[in-house]
Amino acid sequence: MRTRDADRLALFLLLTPFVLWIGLLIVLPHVGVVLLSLREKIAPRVFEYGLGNYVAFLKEPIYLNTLLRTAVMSLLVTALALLVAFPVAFYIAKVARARSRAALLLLCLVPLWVSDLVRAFGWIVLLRETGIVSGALQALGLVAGPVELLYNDATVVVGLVYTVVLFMIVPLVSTLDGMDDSLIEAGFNLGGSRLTVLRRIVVPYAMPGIVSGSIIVFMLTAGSYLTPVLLGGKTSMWFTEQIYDQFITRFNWESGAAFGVSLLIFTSLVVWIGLRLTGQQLATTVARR
Amino acid sequence: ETLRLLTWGGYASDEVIKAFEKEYSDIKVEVTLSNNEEMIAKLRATGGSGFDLAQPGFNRIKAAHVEFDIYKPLDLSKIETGRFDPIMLNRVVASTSIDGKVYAVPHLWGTSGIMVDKTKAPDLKDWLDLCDPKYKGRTSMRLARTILVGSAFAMGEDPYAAYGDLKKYQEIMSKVADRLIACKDNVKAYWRGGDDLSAMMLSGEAVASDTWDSTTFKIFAQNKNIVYVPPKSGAVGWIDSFALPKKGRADDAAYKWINFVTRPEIAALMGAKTGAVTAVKGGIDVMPADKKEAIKAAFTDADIANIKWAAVIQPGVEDIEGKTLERIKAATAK
Amino acid sequence: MPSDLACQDVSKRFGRFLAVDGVSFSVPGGSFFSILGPSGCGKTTLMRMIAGFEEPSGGDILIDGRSVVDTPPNRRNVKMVFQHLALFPMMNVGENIAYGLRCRGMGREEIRRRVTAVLDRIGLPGVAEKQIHQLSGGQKQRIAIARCMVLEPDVLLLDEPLGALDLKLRERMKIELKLLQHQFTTTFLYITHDQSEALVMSDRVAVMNHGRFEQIGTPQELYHAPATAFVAGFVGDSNRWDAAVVRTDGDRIAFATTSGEGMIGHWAERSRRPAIGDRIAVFVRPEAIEVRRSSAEPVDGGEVNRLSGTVESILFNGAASRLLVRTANGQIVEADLPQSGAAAGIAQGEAVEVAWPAERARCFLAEGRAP
Amino acid sequence: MPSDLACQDVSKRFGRFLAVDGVSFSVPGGSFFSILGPSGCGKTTLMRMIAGFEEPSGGDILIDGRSVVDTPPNRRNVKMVFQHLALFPMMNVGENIAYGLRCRGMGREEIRRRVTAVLDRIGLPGVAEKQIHQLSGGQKQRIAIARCMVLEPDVLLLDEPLGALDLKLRERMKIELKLLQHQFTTTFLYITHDQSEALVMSDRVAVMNHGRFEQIGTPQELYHAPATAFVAGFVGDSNRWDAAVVRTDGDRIAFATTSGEGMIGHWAERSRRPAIGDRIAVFVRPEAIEVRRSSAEPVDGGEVNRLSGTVESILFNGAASRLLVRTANGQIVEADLPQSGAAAGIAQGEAVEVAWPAERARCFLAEGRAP
Amino acid sequence: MNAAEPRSALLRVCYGGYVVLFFVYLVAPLAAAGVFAFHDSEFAALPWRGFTLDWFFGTAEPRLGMFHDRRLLVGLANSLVVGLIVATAATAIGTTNAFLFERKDFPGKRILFVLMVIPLVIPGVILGISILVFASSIANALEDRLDLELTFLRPGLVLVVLGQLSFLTTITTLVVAARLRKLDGALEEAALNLGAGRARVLATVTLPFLRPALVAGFLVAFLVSFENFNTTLMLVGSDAPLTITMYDRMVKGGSTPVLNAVSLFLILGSGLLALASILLQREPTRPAATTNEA
Ligand SMILES: Nc1ncnc2c1ncn2[C@@H]1O[C@H](COP(=O)(O)OP(=O)(O)OP(=O)(O)O)[C@@H](O)[C@H]1O
Ligand SMILES: Nc1ncnc2c1ncn2[C@@H]1O[C@H](COP(=O)(O)OP(=O)(O)OP(=O)(O)O)[C@@H](O)[C@H]1O
Ligand SMILES: [Mg+2]
Ligand SMILES: [Mg+2]
Repeated sequence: MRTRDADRLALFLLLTPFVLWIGLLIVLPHVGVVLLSLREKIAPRVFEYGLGNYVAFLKEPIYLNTLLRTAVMSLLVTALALLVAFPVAFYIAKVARARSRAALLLLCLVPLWVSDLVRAFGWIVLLRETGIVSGALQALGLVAGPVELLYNDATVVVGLVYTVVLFMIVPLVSTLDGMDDSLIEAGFNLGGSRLTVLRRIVVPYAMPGIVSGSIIVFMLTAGSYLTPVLLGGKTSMWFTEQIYDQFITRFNWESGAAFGVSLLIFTSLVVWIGLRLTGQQLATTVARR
Repeated sequence: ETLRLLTWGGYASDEVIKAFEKEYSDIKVEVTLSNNEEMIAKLRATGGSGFDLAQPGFNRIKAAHVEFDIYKPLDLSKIETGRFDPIMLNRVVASTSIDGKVYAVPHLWGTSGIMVDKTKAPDLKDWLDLCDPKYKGRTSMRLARTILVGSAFAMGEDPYAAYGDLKKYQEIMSKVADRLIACKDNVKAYWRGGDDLSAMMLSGEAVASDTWDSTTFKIFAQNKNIVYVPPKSGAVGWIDSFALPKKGRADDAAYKWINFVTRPEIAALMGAKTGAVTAVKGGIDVMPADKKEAIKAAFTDADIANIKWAAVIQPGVEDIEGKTLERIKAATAK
Repeated sequence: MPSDLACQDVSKRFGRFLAVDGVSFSVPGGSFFSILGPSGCGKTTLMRMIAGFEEPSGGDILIDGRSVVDTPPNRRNVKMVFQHLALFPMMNVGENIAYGLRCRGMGREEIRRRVTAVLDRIGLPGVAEKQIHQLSGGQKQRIAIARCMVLEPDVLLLDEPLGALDLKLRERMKIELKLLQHQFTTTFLYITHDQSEALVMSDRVAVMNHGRFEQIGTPQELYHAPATAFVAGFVGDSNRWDAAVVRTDGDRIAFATTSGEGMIGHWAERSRRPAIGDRIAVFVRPEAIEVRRSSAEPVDGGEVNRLSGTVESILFNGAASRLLVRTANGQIVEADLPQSGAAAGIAQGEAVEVAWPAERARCFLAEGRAP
Repeated sequence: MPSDLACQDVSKRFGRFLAVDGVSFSVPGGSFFSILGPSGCGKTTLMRMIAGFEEPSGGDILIDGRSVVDTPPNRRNVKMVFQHLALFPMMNVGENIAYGLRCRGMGREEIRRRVTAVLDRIGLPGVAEKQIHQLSGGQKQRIAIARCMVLEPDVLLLDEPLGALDLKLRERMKIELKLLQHQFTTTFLYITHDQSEALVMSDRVAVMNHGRFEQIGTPQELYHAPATAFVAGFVGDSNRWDAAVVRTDGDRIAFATTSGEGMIGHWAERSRRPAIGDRIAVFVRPEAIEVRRSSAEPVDGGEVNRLSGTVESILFNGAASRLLVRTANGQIVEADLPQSGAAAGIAQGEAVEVAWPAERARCFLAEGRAP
Repeated sequence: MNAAEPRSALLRVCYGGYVVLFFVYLVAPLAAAGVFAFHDSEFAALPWRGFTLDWFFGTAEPRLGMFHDRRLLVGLANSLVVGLIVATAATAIGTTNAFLFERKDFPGKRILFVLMVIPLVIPGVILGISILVFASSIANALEDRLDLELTFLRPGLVLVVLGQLSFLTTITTLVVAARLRKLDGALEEAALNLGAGRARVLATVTLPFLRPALVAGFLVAFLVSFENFNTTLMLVGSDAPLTITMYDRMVKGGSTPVLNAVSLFLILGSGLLALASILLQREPTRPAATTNEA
């Protein structure tokens, strides 16, 4: 039939850019990275295939610890971001008047307007020992001398939460937006207290948004570089830093690739466990916007 | 024609570029800022293309080239070698010759040592004085090979001599690592860029740090109390050189640039800008007065004699150093 | 013992807009009270004040004589069935019904017992485990009511609960709701814009317009003795003609419609009197109009209004069929289609005579706009 | 000259599900044909095949005798008014109406002229510059029709176009649509699940169920002589009782309802005959049932079914009020409330007698489920 | 009043206060970075030494203002070029993807959909290195076998564009698909029914309907491309976009408040862009009365 052929042609035409994109920019490069990670350097310009890079990775506690540390901190950041974002998202979606909603949401996107670099830069200006916050605290007489607020894990967490919080707010707002106000009203009407309504109605309803926000935030955090590097203290190693180091200061692409693959596998595992625990699916949660 | 320079911050100031472009109006200069490690990383990634002239430290050229095949030999006949300080030139040529071909000529040299705010830390004299508990939380370092090498010298070892013997080198580095880990509490933060450091020093957040002499000279202009101290166990000397990336497209322009910046008047301009000394004859003498003064104030002749000139890095050394640095970074302070 | 509900001069202002304007009424315990009005007249706002979701700008709300305006919504024993039901999609049927009981801290076993009992009561035993989306519209409806009734509320509020259902189901649920109310003997306050729902189910109905109550009465009173033009037009079908007063004689007035027919009608407004020349609106119900073939011999039916015309169109709808008659002056008169007797079988285009008594033509001052 | 439309044995299969099952009908040019059926019975699917959005799995569709199944939808001169109107929100009213003319490549000036003309025709002159969202529901409705009519289609398809309107407006639009059709004299094919719409507007109606046509006829035929149990239940209100055949005597059959009442009815199914013991469904319209006070002296009205009971409930709805009578056996009988005569004023709880003639109790084999 | 809002005044104030505090948190570092753009000193640190516009308009070292700093301007130009190309390409592919997943049925659709979503959750570094490695290995292979030197496969703006495209396409796809899902199929059918051909339907109905999503997708892609660091760092060659230029300046050269000036410039620029997008996308406001009928 004519329409069948036309349909098939249309499908083909639509499939082509998709396949080119996903194939050339995602799938093949990742296959390439995996292959590269399996190359072991024996001598300058001499390689052979094997698991040596992974063995080296697993044998070196520094790398493993860094990976774990990155994961734990990322989870912490994710949890904090959720905690910080939820009331704000709820406010935007449910409490704010319809008119101010768009403006507030736009304001939430403020950090997106500038690069990581500028954000980190801003935090440095604010938090350094001779920075604004320290100065303000001294001026207020709250502290006797200058305080160093930079270069520790707490700062890294604050900076990371800052960087990612909007990726939590946006999905939360969009799920909460879809929630009929009358569900909340019904919750009260049937005798529920504020807490009951929150726990039994609002949070379960927002679950897809919570999960999708958490996934994106976790992945972004685990993959972030500048914030932990620039704000981090003496001991704060971030796993992406290791990857960059392998590639950029050690020019050891093979082990860098192995690190990258390990990071991907590990974080995917965390996400998979998260999806399992909450009974959600990647395609449906993340794509639901 | 475009000359794509891969170089250090400050090595190709706008002033110099303007002067160059004025003279060679058909050449446009494009600068990518980098450092030793990234230069190699970039050239490795591009397979030696993408840049026409690179300026890595002379000691890191050979190993990188052997491993990644990223440079092409220089045609010394196109360079006015007569202008160079022969000692510097020989040092570089000797260290970067492979199979009789020369891969680099020197450009700027300087030393790494310690920057000290002399009003706040008058008695800080050697690398490991940075670990003096008196200055707890008030010193800084850059986690890079300089501090490793410097500390090794300060601990009485000779790391350069161990380059040929990786096992020995590993031992030295382990010791250094232990020492620096123990010192971690003393350090306020490890600096990464000149910016970090100058902000910390100028604001008084830190009183001392390891650094390049040139950086100190720049800061000296802002605060005369901040001076460069060549460490007792020897400053670490470095020479940044010129090398041609393997697939550079503008070799002629590159040679022109090399010959341009080694002219005395340009060398003076460079020196003023960077605080590093040009590897031309009488490099120090062409420096502007204040820089010359700073250098003279910093170095006695004995200090100059005591400079530990970087040795050529052998394959494998960087791995050991990298791991050591990671160990230090990851360790929790005691 | 069912509770009574009373509103005293309740108002609600949104900015400069007065959504509810001094409404007073009281509902005796156990009765079925409806508020009927067009979209946007303030019905939902009034109900939300009773439930506690809005604070009145003025007036008082009393349950069993005690003011509840300071009681937060989750403490008022006034339960509400929402317009779109608001069943919790993340809970199954049983959990939905148990929600309120859990909020009261009741024991598991007791909750289970009561949920089962109420499901039996609404005729849906055994659906406790089903998910909400597995229910049909009518079943959801009943679950929403059960979810409230299991809490034994003083008053049950229902906000157009049948609005989302389809036609046939709505007809059935109308009757079912009324029977449910008999069963639970709770006070029902019902909101609707569908006059047939209000008339069929309620003991008393308030007709609301622009935030005000136009009339409160039994369905019969509203239908047979509307107090205002708005009520006359909104409750039940009517012919509505604009006219001018020609002569008055007590409650009996003569008038001329805009298309020029002269008729006699009955003054229906208590509070005002007509003057000659006043513009009025006249309402005549189609069932009040008798249709005869013009050829038939004239009968003296006691009526005073008698017009001849031709059948413009027949709107067949079974027992509720109508005729559109166009008079010589072009006036359209809608009358019930005679289904038996001499006038049965009238066809389109036929010449007919329409007639009705003066008492059935209710006249009001014409300020209320057409509904 | 309006065109006729015919479907011959048209079917549509979605996977294994047969949405439309061998439907045949023909609509004479210029007439108003409705398809009436419950939700999901396949009405929209059938219409989409006629418009060309779905390909029939079998059968043929003819316009003026020529098959159109191979004509792509944008070449068929069959225009459609969509269920939710599908007016283009990014264009104003004038652009919406001009869209089809532009597609035909008509000149600017000519388009402007025609748009103005059609807007006049539908009684909305001067709205061409308005945005769609500035229109009221009824206006949108008319614009959607104008957008099609300006193209002078062979056939106009309307898919439940009144579904989204509110009650009072729907009543008005019903009449208006019918008058519009008279004006344009185009063939209308109208889909609805609201029997009153179909009855009031159509020349002929097809009743559809589960993908099949159960009956095609004039509104009167469907109402007064339903051919199947489904039609009897779906068209107009009815009492529906399940019963078993006790005795047959030609078309007259005696049966007993499930609650035990013995009655006499009329066999209404042409294609099948009942046997004793067969389960049947009996339909009696409320208006066929006469209600008398039990105390009143018996009248011989010619009816054969006569039950006594008490008034369970009065469903007051003005002229369309109903009584629910519960017989001694517990059978519920719904009858029109007598508004005049001896039985007027019957109250809840009163003892009454209900009676109706055998011919008005239509009996069918009980396989069709209750609508 | 709103049921979601706390009833008690105290709680309401606390809640409102929290939200305000949150927005202060969001704005603080940007404001801090912005303020020092006017600092009359060569260091962006306290103590405050006075106000100057040198960091924008200064013409000579050491106070070279951003509008005279050639490298920053080149970086800005590179960023703009990359941003425009990436945003255009991502929006185009995102649109075809949206049609593919919303309108077509084909075997393996679910898997491909998951594949489509995945780039969103791959760390940027890994995207960067994977493309770097892939492009290098092709380039090396071509060079070894065919002696063909394809410079665009070496780090440089082309790879930067490809790297950013890899994950931005997912974002634009999701944005456009969400809008496409909202498009009532009846609108397109109505257009067909009124006699329009497929292409005309696309041009007059579908694309106009998608326009807000296309604009949004384009802007988001542009902004994210502009600020991207992680992926770009791995792929950058000799001509760096602005973020990389700034990073190099910060870490390798000495930074001056000129970086603050650039930051402020970016904040204002993207702020205006975001605002413009909101204004562009605002649907005609509907009178309350007519919305109910839809
Ligand atoms: N929160 C509010 N702010 C401002 N105006 C409001 C608010 N809530 C309702 N209104 C206005 O008050 C009027 C009455 O609204 P309400 O919802 O009570 O009407 P309704 O009678 O329930 O109508 P419907 O039958 O359409 O549900 C409307 O004009 C509405 O626009
Ligand atoms: N594209 C399709 N694929 C599968 N099944 C379909 C499709 N379209 C319709 N159906 C099914 O065909 C049946 C008839 O659908 P149709 O839309 O024609 O019903 P309808 O009579 O118009 O109902 P309504 O009154 O609710 O609009 C329904 O059961 C529906 O689920
Ligand atoms: Mg309402
Ligand atoms: Mg349909």
